[in-house]
Amino acid sequence: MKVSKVMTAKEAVVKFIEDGSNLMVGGFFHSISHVLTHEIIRQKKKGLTIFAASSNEHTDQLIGAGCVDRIESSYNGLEVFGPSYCYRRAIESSIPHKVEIEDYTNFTMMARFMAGSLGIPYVPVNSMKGSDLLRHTAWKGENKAKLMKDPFGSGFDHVLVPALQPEVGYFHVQRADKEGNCQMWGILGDAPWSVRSCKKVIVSCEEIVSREIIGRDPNRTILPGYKVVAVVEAPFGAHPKNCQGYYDVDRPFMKDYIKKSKTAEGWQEFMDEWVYSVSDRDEYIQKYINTFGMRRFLDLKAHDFSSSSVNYGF
Amino acid sequence: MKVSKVMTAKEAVVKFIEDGSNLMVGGFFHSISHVLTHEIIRQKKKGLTIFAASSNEHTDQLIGAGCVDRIESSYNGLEVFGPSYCYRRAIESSIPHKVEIEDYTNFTMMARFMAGSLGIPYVPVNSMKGSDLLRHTAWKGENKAKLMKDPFGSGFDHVLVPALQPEVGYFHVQRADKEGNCQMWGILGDAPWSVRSCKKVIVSCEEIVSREIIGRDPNRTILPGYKVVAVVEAPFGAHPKNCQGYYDVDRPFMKDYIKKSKTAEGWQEFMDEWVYSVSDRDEYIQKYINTFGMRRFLDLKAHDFSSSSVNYGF
Amino acid sequence: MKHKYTNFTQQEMMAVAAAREIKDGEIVIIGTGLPLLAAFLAQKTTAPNIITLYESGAYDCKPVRTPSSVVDSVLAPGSAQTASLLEGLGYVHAGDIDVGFLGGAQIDKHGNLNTQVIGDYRAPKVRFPGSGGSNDIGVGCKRTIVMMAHLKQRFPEKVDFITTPGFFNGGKERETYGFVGGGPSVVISNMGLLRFDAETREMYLASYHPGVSIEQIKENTGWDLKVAKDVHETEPPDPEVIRILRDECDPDGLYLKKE
Amino acid sequence: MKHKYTNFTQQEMMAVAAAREIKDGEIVIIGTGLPLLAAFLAQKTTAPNIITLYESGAYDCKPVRTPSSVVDSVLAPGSAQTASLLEGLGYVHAGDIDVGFLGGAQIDKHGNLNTQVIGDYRAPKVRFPGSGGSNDIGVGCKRTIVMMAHLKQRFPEKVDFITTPGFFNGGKERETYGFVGGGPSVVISNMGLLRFDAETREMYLASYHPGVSIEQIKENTGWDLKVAKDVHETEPPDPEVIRILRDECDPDGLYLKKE
Repeated sequence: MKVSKVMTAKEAVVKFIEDGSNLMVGGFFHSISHVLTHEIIRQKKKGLTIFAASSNEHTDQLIGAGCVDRIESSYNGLEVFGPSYCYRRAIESSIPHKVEIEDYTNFTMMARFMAGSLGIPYVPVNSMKGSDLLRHTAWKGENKAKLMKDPFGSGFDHVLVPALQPEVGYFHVQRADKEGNCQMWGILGDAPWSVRSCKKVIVSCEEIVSREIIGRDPNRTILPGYKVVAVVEAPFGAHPKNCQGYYDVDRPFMKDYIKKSKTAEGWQEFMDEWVYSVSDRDEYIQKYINTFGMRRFLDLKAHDFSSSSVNYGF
Repeated sequence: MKVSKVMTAKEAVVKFIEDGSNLMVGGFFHSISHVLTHEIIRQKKKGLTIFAASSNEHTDQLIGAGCVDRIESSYNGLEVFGPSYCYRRAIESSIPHKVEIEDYTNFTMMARFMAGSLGIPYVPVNSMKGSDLLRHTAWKGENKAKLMKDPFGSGFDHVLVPALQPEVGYFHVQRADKEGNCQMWGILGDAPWSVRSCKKVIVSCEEIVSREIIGRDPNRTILPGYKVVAVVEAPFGAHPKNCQGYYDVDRPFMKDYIKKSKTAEGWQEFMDEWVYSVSDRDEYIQKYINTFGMRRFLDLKAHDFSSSSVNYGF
Repeated sequence: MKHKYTNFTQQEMMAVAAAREIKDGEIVIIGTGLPLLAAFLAQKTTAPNIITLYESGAYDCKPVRTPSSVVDSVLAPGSAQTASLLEGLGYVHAGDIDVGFLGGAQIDKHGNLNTQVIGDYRAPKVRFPGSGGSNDIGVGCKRTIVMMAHLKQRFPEKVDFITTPGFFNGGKERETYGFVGGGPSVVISNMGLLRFDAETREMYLASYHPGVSIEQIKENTGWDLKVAKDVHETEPPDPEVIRILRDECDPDGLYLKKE
Repeated sequence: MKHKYTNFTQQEMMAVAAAREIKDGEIVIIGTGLPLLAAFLAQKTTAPNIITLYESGAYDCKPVRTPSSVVDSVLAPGSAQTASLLEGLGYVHAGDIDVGFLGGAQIDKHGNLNTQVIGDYRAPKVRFPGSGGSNDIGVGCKRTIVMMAHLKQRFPEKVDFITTPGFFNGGKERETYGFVGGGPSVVISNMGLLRFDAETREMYLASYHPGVSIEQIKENTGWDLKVAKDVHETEPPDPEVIRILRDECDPDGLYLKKE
């Protein structure tokens, strides 16, 4: 039997996320690993450089908690819910401290992740060309992106963006086995390329399933186990965001976060309540039920829209 | 309702494959559209330039029939079954006429297809570096591949290979709807990138299903309908190769092809019997049953290894 | 009953105007908010055969409720393909998508958009979320439709930061870049419809929405806005269209504010 | 019963020798034929925790019968991931795969492989299938294991065409290219085991298989083959290993020829 990589969120973060790490934070608005994000915050990690196509409240919380020095991404906000206030405070007013951001676009970030996953050193694209995204850089200087004439003679320039291979990354999926084979379905977002690009991956999942369940539908595996160093079982681990087939977005909870995070004090209150005062995800769920009632908790649960079966036989 | 793209193989080939086309021939040893290949041969298409990662008996037959002038690929052979004899005769002895080949590797071909699919003009890779694949070229000359110093300062050179966007391509899948949304599972091979790179795609499938069936499991869609110009329903359309969940490789049939194709005369005999003397796939199947018996035909059918269902609900 | 749907809002006028810009059969990449409602409205009225794409990779979606996000779980079941962000914007970058919707903090005279900063990039007064897929859509879609609130500070002569190029400094400048996408074809504000001169690529007023004057629009624009010779009132929405917009496209009032 | 498994063939010796080269826990990309049997044998004997990858994108496979191809449908069900050719070789190109198997029409003194042509590239005497994934595996895997029939014309001093680089002209030349993969670690022929000198990167004879003489091997090699000081007979396979190879790895005789 291959070795089990199953551990708690606490163990995984202690073991694999160091201060100053280059950290890929997975999730594109949905299926975000809040279980791991909160653990990183509780463990007071410092000096992280974050890589993400687009970042939401989880990155906002990491910034607010002082864990982050630098971000390479294309978007930091909460989409329809509103802006990322901690991110704005950090950039506009250095609260809790200055955060630098290296701005790309969603497609160029994905192209960089894909390139890193496949050992392709850089990618020529048309995005960013002519824009101030190409003209300005935070700390990468000449290595943010380069304009180069098409060597195949189209006559046009392209923007070369460098591949990304972050030291470690984390994300949330519906299910994984104990060797780390990860399956995801429904909306995929930045997966699979963002996670494949990482040298090591920590995965949190709704359920740990047997290797046999994985093998029943291997096209759904978005990350092969060899990259995974830790598997954390965390039902409800993406709350307040949605996880297809498990639960929907918790809109009132998100609105509460946006409202409170408008001020540093309000944000601290929210974090004290939902992050610092609980020691793990189980306590978080219990607290949720105690605060909002069992009915609201159960109402988050996904209804049935089952896929049909296909035959893998031969 | 969106317009139906359903037509016969005959109609699809008449309408969309012109003499002299740049043609992507899909399938990586398995799930190959023999139904469309045979129709192209019967319609005596000429001067095709073929693009494929790896090519098998279908390309061999297109070459033998004189349809092909040029090939960009990495491999032409029948794997364990043996060599592609028509391909060898064309290159070694100009039978039926000279065929040029521009040699790449499997990964570089896939990288080129991926790039074409995404509007990326070229891709830097490490494959081919230092090899004679980089030194020699058939007709592309300087535009086959270029060696370039890493502009991001690694100190190493990379090989730049140009993106591929073939005018038209064809492949075989398990199921599609009449708008051309294509689903495939099990072994994927060169899909999805080879087909996504094409400007127009002809798809043959085991079954045409409703749009609702597609929507029941949309992660299985490997090609969105907007690229598809023709949907050809052709059960058994990949025979003698395997199609996951439908039928297995017909090994005796493959061995017979290899044996007969050793000589131009033997090859012609095989083609007369299985391609030229039948007018479509239905006749081919009937002929197969008449020749080998119903038992052998039914024995090809896949056994059950059904996937489990996942919940797409919210 | 009917008069209930004659009191359309500025927001509703924008959604209706945007829906009119979509031609039947087109593939449209949409985000949340008004663009989503515009696409839904087009589907239910003049353009039943459009295909909707979301940058999350969901293609030809059939959501059973109004999606609240480009990754709303409702987008996957029933879609013709649910792929990933790489495909969602990859199809755009390859030049396959007809129409994209854009917005931003600022738009200038030549249609350049800013979703980055107000003030100095390195020490901004206000920091916005960033491009996301905006730049990719702006360079890749055959044409884009921009939707903006019409305020002087949001329509400056030059944006503080070009996140997403429109026509740069105008004229043929955009063409020198070799983009597969053609740039913005229209700006739909809460006050009027603005288009771009075919030669100079300068934005001009094509029509003013009902209840808004040309003077008001000029006052709320950061440069001397030119006005089309045939400038006219934007055709007001048919009450039946407003009914569909409110009751079928956004029945839960997710995006449309009540008067 | 036991003596039934003492009459191993050259082919079986090769499979056994290859299995010995795989370390437990490694990720191995394999093709069909002997490499496949070698990996299966290793899994069933000394390296139960290896992970098999096929270039078709099937990863950690549990085939219920011996696969006859890298796209045999038997590879998908039970695998931990069935992705595509881009991933199958992409994982290799990224440097993630420990071991790859290679073969070819020719191999030379410095481990360069030819799967392209005999004779002139533009007008070849014999045209072979081409690289397929060979070049990708040769530049990407941490190390490669080459399996070849030992004939003089297949072991020339210089190959007619370098499809897949070994050590080029030897010495440190390979290192100048910055490949993630280290090159061939061993050549397993039907006559012996050959390795590469750590300095000169020239192939030398490390061991000769039972029943084969050093002289025979030198005669069948196209240059003056050097011989290790500690050259010795390749350890013959244990009959139990041959039993597993025949009866468990290839019960239908798909690859192993009967004596």
